[in-house]
Amino acid sequence: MSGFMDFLFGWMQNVDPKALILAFSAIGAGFAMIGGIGPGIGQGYAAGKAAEAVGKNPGEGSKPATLVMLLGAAVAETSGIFSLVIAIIMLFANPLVNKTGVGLVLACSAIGAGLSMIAGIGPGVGQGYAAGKAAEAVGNRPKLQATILRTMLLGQAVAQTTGIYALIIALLLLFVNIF
Amino acid sequence: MDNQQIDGNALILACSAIGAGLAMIAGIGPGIGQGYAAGKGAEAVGRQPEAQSTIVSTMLLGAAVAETTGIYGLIVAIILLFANPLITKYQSL
Amino acid sequence: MDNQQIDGNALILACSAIGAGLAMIAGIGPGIGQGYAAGKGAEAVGRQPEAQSTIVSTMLLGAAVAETTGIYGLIVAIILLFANPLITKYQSL
Amino acid sequence: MDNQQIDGNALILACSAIGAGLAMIAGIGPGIGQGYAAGKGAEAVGRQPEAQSTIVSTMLLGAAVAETTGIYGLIVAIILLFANPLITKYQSL
Amino acid sequence: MDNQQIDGNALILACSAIGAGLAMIAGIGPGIGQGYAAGKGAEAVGRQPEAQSTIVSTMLLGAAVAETTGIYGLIVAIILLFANPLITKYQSL
Amino acid sequence: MDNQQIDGNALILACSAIGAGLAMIAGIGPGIGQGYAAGKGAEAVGRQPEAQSTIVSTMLLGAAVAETTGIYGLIVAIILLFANPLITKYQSL
Amino acid sequence: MDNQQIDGNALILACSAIGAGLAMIAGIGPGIGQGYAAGKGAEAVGRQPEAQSTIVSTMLLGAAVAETTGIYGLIVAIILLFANPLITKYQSL
Amino acid sequence: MDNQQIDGNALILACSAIGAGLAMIAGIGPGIGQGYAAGKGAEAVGRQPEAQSTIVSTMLLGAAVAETTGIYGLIVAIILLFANPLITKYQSL
Amino acid sequence: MDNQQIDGNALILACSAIGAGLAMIAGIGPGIGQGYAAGKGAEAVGRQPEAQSTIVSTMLLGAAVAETTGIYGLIVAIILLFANPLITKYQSL
Amino acid sequence: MDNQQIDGNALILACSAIGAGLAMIAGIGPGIGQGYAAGKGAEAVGRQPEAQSTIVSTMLLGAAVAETTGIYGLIVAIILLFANPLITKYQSL
Ligand code: NA
Ligand code: NA
Ligand code: NA
Ligand code: NA
Ligand code: NA
Ligand code: NA
Ligand code: NA
Ligand code: NA
Ligand code: NA
Ligand code: NA
Repeated sequence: MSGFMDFLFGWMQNVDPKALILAFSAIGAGFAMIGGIGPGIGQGYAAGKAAEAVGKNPGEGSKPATLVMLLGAAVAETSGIFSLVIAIIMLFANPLVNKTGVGLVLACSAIGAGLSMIAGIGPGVGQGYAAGKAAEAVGNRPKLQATILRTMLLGQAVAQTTGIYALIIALLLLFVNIF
Repeated sequence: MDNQQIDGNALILACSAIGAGLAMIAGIGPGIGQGYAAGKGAEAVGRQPEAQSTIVSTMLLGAAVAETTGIYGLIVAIILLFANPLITKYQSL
Repeated sequence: MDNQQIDGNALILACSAIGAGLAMIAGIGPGIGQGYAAGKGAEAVGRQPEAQSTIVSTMLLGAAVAETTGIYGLIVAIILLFANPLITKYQSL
Repeated sequence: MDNQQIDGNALILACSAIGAGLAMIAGIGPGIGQGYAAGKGAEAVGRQPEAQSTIVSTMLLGAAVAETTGIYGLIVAIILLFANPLITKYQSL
Repeated sequence: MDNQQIDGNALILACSAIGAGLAMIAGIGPGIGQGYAAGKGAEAVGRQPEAQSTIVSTMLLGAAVAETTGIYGLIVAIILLFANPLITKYQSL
Repeated sequence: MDNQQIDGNALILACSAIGAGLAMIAGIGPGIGQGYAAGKGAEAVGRQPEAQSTIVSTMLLGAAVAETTGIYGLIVAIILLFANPLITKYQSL
Repeated sequence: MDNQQIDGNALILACSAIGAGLAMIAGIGPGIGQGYAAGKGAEAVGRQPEAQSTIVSTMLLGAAVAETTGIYGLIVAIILLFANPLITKYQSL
Repeated sequence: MDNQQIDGNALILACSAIGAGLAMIAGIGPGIGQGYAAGKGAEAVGRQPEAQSTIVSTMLLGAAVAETTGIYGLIVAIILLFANPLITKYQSL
Repeated sequence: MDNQQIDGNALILACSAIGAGLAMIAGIGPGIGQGYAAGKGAEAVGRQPEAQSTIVSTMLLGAAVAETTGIYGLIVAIILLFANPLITKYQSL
Repeated sequence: MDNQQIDGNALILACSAIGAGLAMIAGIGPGIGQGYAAGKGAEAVGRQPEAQSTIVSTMLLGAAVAETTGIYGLIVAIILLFANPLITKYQSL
């Protein structure tokens, strides 16, 4: 076989497996953080909608709109927090390095866990959108705050699921001896 | 711990871990879409509170439809992690 | 079978796992699109509750159309995982 | 055939699996676009129920046009999986 | 020909499979864009049914323009799969 | 020429296939943008059918401008596939 | 220390550079979101100049919330670059 | 020159092909943005045909500004393909 | 120093180049967001020219906030390129 | 210099080509954002032609702000291509 693949696979076999796990954990942590795109977009949308709402109804709409925006944005933050937690686990309390198993498999588990967390973009964007629309609606009709808020939270809960799935897969890859 | 030997099984399992992670990225879609539905639902109940139950049930029906491809991704990831047919195939060769 | 080194079968099956994961990413699309439809549907039934069945059936029809490419991705992933034609080809060479 | 090491055939077939997965990602587009059409269609039939058939047929015509690039991706994936011209080429060299 | 090891031909053909898959990703664009056009077209025919033919022909004209980069991607993929000029070049060196 | 192992020419040509595929991804942009223009054009001719020619010509002018970066990507891909200056450079070293 | 071959320390530090770069990509989100808020804020102060201070303070409050995940990415990158716990761990093994 | 194994020149030129392809991806942006401008321009000339020249010239001015980063990407790709300073640097070491 | 083979220093510096490039991708966000603000600002000054200074200052304030994550990415890239702490760490081991 | 095998210099320069390409991807952002501003500007001058100069100057001011992260990406790419500090660092070790 040619030197190229020999180099590739031979090198993978010669490198210390624990180093490979920790190295790939650095990449996995980086991937995980990309999930943070979601809350950034979503909460920014909520901010814009709330600013618009307080402009339209500065009197009685301002406070409820801001409150709903903050509440909705807090929900939208979750996938960013999930990503951060997974990254911190990989950086500071890496469970893979203590596992028994083939180094390459454990190392790629770190990358898989990080990739999985990218799913968090979705709930972050979507829940932030919901927060913005709810803030707008509450600004227009402050008396309906409870109904609007309930609908927002219900919808946000539904939008959270794929982020939870991703978190579960990441935790499985990091903590459970699957292979 | 002897990790020095990467064999075929190890390579398949390693790439399965990456494949599982990639499959989960599908979850971006339902998250955005259902969040949009949530926002439109909140807006609509604010405008027509008397139609709340119709609005919410339509929103949830649509959101359930939007969930499917996220579930597909989850299923493929679970298959790769727990019932890896590729390893089975490899062992049978 | 001696799996002590990486052979061609292992490489094909390993990359099939990655290919399956990549194919699932298509699911982002239907998730966003159908969620949009859900939101618009919820908005519409709030405005014209009397047209609910027409609105919901149009939403679902459109969502079914939007599902297809997510299904394509799932099918390609399932083929790679369970009926891998690449490994069959390789064995036949 | 002795598959105990990675040969050229294996590398081509392995990368074909990845290529097939990548090609399916095109499906994000029709999924988003057709879902948008579904939402607009649902909104429109709510507003003008009397124009339902015109609205739905325009929505479906537009959605059919939007499907094509997803089909292209599927075709390329199927070619890579089932009628791989690259391995044919390689064998002929 | 003895394919028992990875040679230059195999590497070029393998990467051509990946390149073909990447090229298809361009299809996301027309899918989203034409779906948007479909939605706007459906909305418009609902509002002005008397202008249906003008609306649909404008939608289709615009969608045809939006298709081009998806076709470019398909052409590059087909070239890589069926008329690979890179392998021709390599053979001529 | 003896191609029995991977040489520099093969690596450059192989990566050129990947580069060509990557360059085509630019096509996502014009696809989305021109589809948006198509939708807005369809909406506008529905509202002001008397301005159809002005609307369509503005839409097409704008779409032509939006096409350029997709063409740039295609040109870079064609250069990599058919007139590869990197391999020329390598041969001249 | 013998750097003549790639050792574990080097691999960890090299991948840390890639991880730090990936983590910064999170910054796409706050950039888009806060820009949206800026646009809506500008629109709102134009319409209700008398509410300027309320609008701007709401915009800034929301933007501060939207910044956090960008900060998270920055913190992870800084940890990887300046206080790399992975290399510390590796040294302690 | 004996190219029978991969040398430094080949690696740099091969990665330059990938870098050139990546740089073209920037073209997604102008494609989307200018297409948006095209759509808004078409809408505007439909509403105020008397302002057509002002609208179109503003659209084109804005589109020219939006083109720049696509041009930057093209320039970097052309530098990598035709005037590769990295290989010059390498030769001078 | 004998650079005739790849050593740890080279691997770290090479991956730092990739990390720096990845970090710049964050710039997508501020570009989109600030452009949105620019569009809304232009729209607003057209509607309320008398509020121009308030609108523009709000737009610029919001855009400044939206710039930060792009700056973070630039800072990480500059650290990787000019004050690489990873190579310093490696040298100190 | 004997370049017959891959050395550290080559690896750094090769990855610099990829890093330069990645950095250009930032250009997606300004392209989308400035295109949005162009569209909104065209719309606004159509509605208030008398405010054209104010609208266009606000649009251009906002677009200039949106350009910065694209310029950052270009600068990082140019540094990697023409004044590579990583190779300087490597030579100094
Ligand atoms: Na969900
Ligand atoms: Na679905
Ligand atoms: Na479909
Ligand atoms: Na199409
Ligand atoms: Na086109
Ligand atoms: Na253009
Ligand atoms: Na946040
Ligand atoms: Na620009
Ligand atoms: Na910011
Ligand atoms: Na900027």
